[in-house]
Amino acid sequence: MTVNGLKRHLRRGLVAFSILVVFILAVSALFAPLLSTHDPTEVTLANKFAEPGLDHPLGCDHLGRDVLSRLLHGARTSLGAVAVIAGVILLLGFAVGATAGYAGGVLDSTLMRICDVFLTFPTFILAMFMIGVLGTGIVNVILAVSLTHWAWYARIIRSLVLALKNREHVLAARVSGTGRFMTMVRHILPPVFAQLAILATLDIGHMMMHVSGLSFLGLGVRPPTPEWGVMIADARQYVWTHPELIMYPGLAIFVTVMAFNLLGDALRDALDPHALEHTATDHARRETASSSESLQEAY
Amino acid sequence: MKCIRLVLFGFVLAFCTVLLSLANATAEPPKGEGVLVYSWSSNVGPLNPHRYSPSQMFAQAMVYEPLVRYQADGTVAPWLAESWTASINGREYVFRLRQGVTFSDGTPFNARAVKLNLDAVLKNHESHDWLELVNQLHAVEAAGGQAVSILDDYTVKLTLKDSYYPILQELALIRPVRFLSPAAFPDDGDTGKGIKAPIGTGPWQVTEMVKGEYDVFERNDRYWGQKPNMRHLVVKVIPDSNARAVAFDTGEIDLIYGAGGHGAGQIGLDTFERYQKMGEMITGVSQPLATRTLALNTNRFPTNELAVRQAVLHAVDKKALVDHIFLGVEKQADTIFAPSMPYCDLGLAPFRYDPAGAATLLDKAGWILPAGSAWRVRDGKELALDLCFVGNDALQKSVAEVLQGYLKKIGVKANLLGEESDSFYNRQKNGEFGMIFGDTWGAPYDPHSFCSAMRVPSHADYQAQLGLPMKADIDARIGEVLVTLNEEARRNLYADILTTLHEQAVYLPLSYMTSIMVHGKNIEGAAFGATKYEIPFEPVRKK
Amino acid sequence: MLRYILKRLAMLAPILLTVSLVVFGILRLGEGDPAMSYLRMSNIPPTDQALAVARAELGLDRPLHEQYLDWLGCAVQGDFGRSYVTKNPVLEEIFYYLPNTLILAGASLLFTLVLSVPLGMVSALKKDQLPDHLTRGLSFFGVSMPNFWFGFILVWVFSIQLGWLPPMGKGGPAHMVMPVLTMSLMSLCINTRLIRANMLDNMHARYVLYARARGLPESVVVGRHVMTNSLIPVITAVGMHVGELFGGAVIAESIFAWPGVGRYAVSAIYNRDFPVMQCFILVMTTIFVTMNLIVDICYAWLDPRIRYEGGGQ
Amino acid sequence: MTPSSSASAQAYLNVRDLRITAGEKILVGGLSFTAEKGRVTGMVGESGSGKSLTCQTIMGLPPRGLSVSGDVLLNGVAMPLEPKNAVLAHGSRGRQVAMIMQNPISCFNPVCTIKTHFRETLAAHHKSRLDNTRQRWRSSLVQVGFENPDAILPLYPFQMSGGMLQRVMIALALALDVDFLLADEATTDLDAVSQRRVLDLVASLVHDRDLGVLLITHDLSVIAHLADDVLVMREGVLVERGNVHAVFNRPCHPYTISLLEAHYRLYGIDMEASCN
Repeated sequence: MTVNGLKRHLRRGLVAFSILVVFILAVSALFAPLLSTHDPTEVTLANKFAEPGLDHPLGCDHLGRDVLSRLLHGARTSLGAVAVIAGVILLLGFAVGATAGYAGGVLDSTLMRICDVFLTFPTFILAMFMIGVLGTGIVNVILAVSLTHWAWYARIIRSLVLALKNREHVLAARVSGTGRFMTMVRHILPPVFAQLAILATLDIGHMMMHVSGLSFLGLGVRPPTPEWGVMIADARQYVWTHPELIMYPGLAIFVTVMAFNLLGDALRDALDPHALEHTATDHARRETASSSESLQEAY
Repeated sequence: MKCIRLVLFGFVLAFCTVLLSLANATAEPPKGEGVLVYSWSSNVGPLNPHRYSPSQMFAQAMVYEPLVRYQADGTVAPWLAESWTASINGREYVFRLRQGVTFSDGTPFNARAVKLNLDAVLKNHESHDWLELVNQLHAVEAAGGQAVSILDDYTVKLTLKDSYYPILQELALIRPVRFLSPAAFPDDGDTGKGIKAPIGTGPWQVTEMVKGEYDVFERNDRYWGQKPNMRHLVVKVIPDSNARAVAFDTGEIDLIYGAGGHGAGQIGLDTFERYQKMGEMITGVSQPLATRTLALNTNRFPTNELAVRQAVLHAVDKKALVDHIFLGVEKQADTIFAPSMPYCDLGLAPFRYDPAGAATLLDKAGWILPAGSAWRVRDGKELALDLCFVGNDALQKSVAEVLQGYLKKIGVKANLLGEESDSFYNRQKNGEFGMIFGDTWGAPYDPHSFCSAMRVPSHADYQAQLGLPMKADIDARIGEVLVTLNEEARRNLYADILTTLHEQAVYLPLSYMTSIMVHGKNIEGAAFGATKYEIPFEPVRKK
Repeated sequence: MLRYILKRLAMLAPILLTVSLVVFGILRLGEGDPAMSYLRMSNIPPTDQALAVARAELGLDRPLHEQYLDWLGCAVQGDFGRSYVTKNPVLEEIFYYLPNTLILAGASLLFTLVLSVPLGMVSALKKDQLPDHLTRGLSFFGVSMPNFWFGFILVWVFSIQLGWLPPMGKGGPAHMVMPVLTMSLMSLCINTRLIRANMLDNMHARYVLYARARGLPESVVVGRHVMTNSLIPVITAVGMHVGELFGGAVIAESIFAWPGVGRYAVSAIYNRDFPVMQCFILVMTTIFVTMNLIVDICYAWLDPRIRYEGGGQ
Repeated sequence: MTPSSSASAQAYLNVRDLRITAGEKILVGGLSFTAEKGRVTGMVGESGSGKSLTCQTIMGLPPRGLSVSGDVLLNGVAMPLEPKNAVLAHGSRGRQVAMIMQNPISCFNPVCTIKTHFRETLAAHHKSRLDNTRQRWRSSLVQVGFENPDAILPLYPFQMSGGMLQRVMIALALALDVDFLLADEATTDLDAVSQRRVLDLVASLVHDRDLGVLLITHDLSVIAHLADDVLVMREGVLVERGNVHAVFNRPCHPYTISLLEAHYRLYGIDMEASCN
C-alpha cells in the first residue's frame, strides 16, 4: 500500500510540477517585456559571452544579448505560435469534423476526402514544402503547421460526434423531441470539448517541436525574433567554448514539451473519457487508413 | 503462432534489406599516405570550364589554367602564354603559347585548342555578358571580323573592339576563359550544353565524383609546372560549418581553408579563434582579398538624403564590430576598395565612429527625437529603413543584428529582413532595400569589373547609386576609364569615381575579407592564393 | 484478400492525383516566382525582358489548368523538369540521394521495432517494478526530447568529448549510429508506450483468462495470445512512424551531413529550386502513401477482422 | 439431502473454507461445498456475491492482487491457489476440470481460428501428436451438435454466433476428456433458443458421460431446469444449500426467499401457489 501511496504522491507531484511549469511559461510569455531585464534584441558587443552575474543571470550570447531575456521572449514566440496554431487547428478541425459527423451524407464524405488529402502527406515534409514556397516568417510557419495538422483533428472530432450521435442518451434526447441544435449543444459538444482539450494538450508539445524544428533548419521565424529553435541553431557554432548556450533553449523546449505531455496525461486521467475514447478509436481505426489515434493514445 | 511467425518474418526481411543496401551503398574514398582531405560545402560540380554554377571555382582553378595568371601584387604573370604583345592602339594582343604543355589526357595544348575554347565561349556570349572581354571579342565577330586567329601552332591573336585595358586581368579569371582538352569537347563543339569529361592542363585531374559525399582529385603526372606533392586530394562534402569543425576535430579532414565566417565561409570565426588559441594547430590569415560592405539606397526614403547616409556611416562602431564579430581576422575597412588595390590608394578620410556627430547631423536635417520615443521623426514620418540580408548566413545575420543595435542608438529604426537568397538577390536587382549586403568581388575583378557592373541595372550598386544627382556622370566616367590607354587619365578617373562614391556615403564598408587556414602540424607548405577564389594545393605536403 | 488489395491499389491513383493537384496549387498560388529563381540560378541578369522569356520558357504564362495538365503529363512519365541549380533532371537527382535516406529511415524503423517490442513487453510484464519504471521514465523523456537538440548532444558527447563515433558523413555502420538514434528516439518511445498499453489491455482480456483456464502454458498465453493482439496494432503505427521518420531524416541529415534527400531538399528550399521541392514532396508522399498501403495490407493480412469485413464491402 | 462429511470425502470437487480478500475487503468468506461427478450443482446469487471469483479460484486463476486461503481438492488432490503457482496447477486445469464462460465471443482470440484453439489446447495437455488430430477435434465438435465440423474449424470467432461459440467451448472441454465443467454464467448472453440448446447439451453430457457440472448463474429457471443441488451465495457467504427441489420449495434463508419471490413476481407466478 505504501508503494501505491508513494506512486500516487509522485504522480500528484508530477502533475503539480507540470501545472507549475505551464503556469510559469504562460506568465513569462504574457509578461515577457516586464519580466526580462533587457531588450532581447539589444546588441552590446562588449558583453559578448558575458559570464552569468547579477546583471545577466544566465549570461550573454554571441552578440552580447541577455540570454534570460531571450529565453523569456522565446517563450512568447514559441508558445504564442503554438497557441495560435492550436486555435486554428481546433477551430478548423472542429468546424469540419462536427459538420461532417453531424450532417453526414454527401457533405460528410466530401469533407472527409479533403481531410484524406491532407493526411496523405508526411506532416513535416509538407510543412517544409509550404515554407519553401511561402517563404520564412512566423506567419508562414503558423500557416504551414496548422494546415498540416488540422485534418487529424477533423477526423477525430467526426468520429467522436458519430459515436456520440448514436449513444442511447443522445438518441433518447432526440426521440423525446429535443431539436438537432440543442442536442448538439447539450449532449455532444461537452464530451467532445473534453476530449479535444486532452488531445490538444498532448499535441502541443508535438507542434512546438515542429515550429522549433523548422526554425532550427532556418525555415522558421526570421531574425532577430528570439525563438528557442533559432537560439539552438545560433549556439551551434559556439558549442565548444560555450556549451551552456545550447543547453538553455534545449532544456526550455524539453521541459515545456514534457510539462504539456504530463498535463495532458493528467487531464486524461481526470476527465477519464476512456469509454468514449475507445468507441471513437474503434470507429476511427476502421475508417482511417493511417490510424493517427493509436499514436495519439500512446502520447 | 502464424501471426508471430509473420511478424518475425517481416523483421528478418527488413533487416536483410537494410544490410543489403548498406553493403551496396558503401563507397570509400582513398585513404592513408599521400591523401589530403579537404572539405567543401557542395560537390565540385561538372567542372565545365565555360560554365558557372554549380561548378565550384576553386576546383575549376585546379583543373584548368589561364593564359596569364594573376599575382598577389596585382600584376599578371605569364602562364600558358609565355609572352604577349599588345598593339599600340590597345586592340590587338598576340600571345606566344608555352610549348610542351599537354592536357591530362595527353592531347597537346596549342593554338588550335585555344581557338576552339575561345570560340566555344563566344558561341554562348549571352551567358558571359557581364564580362567585358567577351563583349569586346564578340563585337568584333558580330562586325564580321575574326576575334581569335591562329598565327602559327603556338601563337594566337585576340582582336578587341575597343582598347579595353583590363583584358589581361580578365584572361586570368577562373571562368570562362580557360581551356578544355579538345578531345573532351562535345561532338557539336558547343560546351554550353555540356562536356564529355573535365580534362584540363592543370596540376590536378578528377578521378571520382560521388554526389553528396566526396570528390577525388589525382595528381596530373603530365603537368608542365610544379607537380603537387600529394598523390590524391579528397574533397568531402560538408555543407555546414559546424559539421566541418567537428570533422576537423575528429580528424575526418586535414585542412580548413577558405573564406571565414559561419554560413558562407568554411568555419565560424569564433571556431577559428578557438583553433588559434589551442596552440596545437597551425592557423593563418591571408592578406585582404575583397571588401565586405553594405550599399545604401540613394533612391529610396530615407537614405536618399545625404545627411541620413552620413549619419548611418558615423553611427557604426566598426572597431567593436571587427573586434567582436570578425575577431580581428578581418581588418576594419573604411573605403570600398582596399588601398592596396590598383588605383585605389587615394587617402580618403574615413567616416569615424561618432554617434554624437551622427545625431547632430540628423538634428540639423530636421529629424527630431520626440521625448519618450526611440525613433526620430520628421513631418510625422518615422526614420526607418529596411536592412536586408541572407537569412541563413549566420555571419550576415549577426552583423545585421549588430547594425540594428547601433542605428537604434541614433534613433534610426532598422527593420531586419532576413530572407532566402532568392528574395535577397531580387531586392538587389530591383532596389527594394534600404541597406543591403554586397561584397566586392576581390582580385582580380576589383576595381575595374566591379565598377563596370555599377552601370548594369540588375546590380545592387546601380540601384543604390540611382538616386545620386551625378549618377550619369559616374557611369560615363566608368565607361571612359575602362578603355583609356593613358595611365594618368585612368588614375584620375578612378580617383574621381571612388571619391564621389565615398563622399556621397553610398557604401558602408565593414571589413576587408580574408581567407583563413587551419591545419595540424603534420601539414606543411599550405599558403594563400592571390585571389579568394583559388586554393594552391600543389605545395601542400602531409607528413 | 486479393480483392482488398486490389481495392486499396485502385484508391492509390486518385490519392496521388489529388496530392499532385495540391502540390501544384500551393506552388502556383504561393508568392515565389519560379522564373526569378530560374534566372538567378542560370546567372542571367533578371531584366524584365529576360523574365518574360523565362516565363514563356517555363510555361508560366499559360492558363493554370493547362500548366497543370502539362506538368502532370510529364510527371507521370517521370519528367519533373530540371533543377535550376544543377541543370540535371530532378528525378534523377532525387533518386540519387533517396537510397541514403531510405537506409537511414529503414534502419531507424528497424531499430524502433526491434527495441520497442522487448522494452514494451518487459515493461508490461514487470508492471510497477523497476524495469517498468525505467522504461516508462525513459520513454517519457524521449517523447519530450526535441530531436535536433538530442542530435547535437549526441555529437557533443560521443564525437567531441569521447571521440567514439564519427560525427558526420556516410561510411560504415558506425556513421549510422547517431543519425539513427536521433531519428528513432521519438518513434521508439511512442512505440514502447503503445506496446506496453496494448499488452496491459490485452492481459486483462477475457480470452487470456480463458486461454489460462484451458491450461495453456504461460509461454503460449503471453507469447501467442497477448503478443499477437498487442503487436498487430503496432503495424498501423508503423505507417505513422514513417511520416515522423521522414521529418526526422531532414533534421538528422542536416546535423550529421548525411548525403540524403532531406539535406538536398533543404538546400533546394534555400535556393528556391522549385522543381526539386516539387519532386521531393511528391516522391516522399508517394513513398509514404505506399508504405501506408503496405501497412494496411499487412494489417489486413494479420488481422482477419479487417480482412473479412474490409474485403466484403 | 445435505452432503455428509463422508460424502464429501468421495466428492469430486471439494472446497473447504475458501477465503478471498482484497486488502481489508472480504470478497469470499469461508466458503465450503462439494460437487460430484454425474450431477449438476447450481450456484446462484446476485451480481457481486463472489460466484465468478470462486469459480476462477477453483481454476487456480484468481485475479492479481487478491489473497486466497483455504483448500480446493480435486478428486482428492489439493490445487494450488496462488496465481504464481498457476503453472503447477496446469496439469489438472483444463485437463480434468474445464471452464466455460459467459460472453463467449470475447473469450476466443479474435485473430486465431477455431482450429488453432483446438490445436493449442490439446497440445498443452497431450504431449503426443497422435492424439492432437483433426479427427479428434471433429468428433468433439460433432458431440456438441455441429453436423459439419470441417466448416467450423477454419472459421474465426467473429464469424460465429455466441451460441455456436459456447458449444465450441464445450467441445474444447470434451476434446480433453474432462471430468468436471465449471459453467460460469455460460448461457447468460444467449438468446432463448441457443440457451436451450446449450443447456440440453450440458444435461445430455452429464447423463451420458458422467460429467460433473458446477453451474453458476443468476437465472433461477436455469437452475430449476438443470441442477440437482443448489448453493445460494450472498456477499461471499453460502447462505443456503441443498437439493434443488428442497431449497426451491422450502427456502429457509430470507435471502433465498427474496430471490425466489423476485423471480416469480417477474414471471407472474404466485409463489404461494407454486410452493403448494
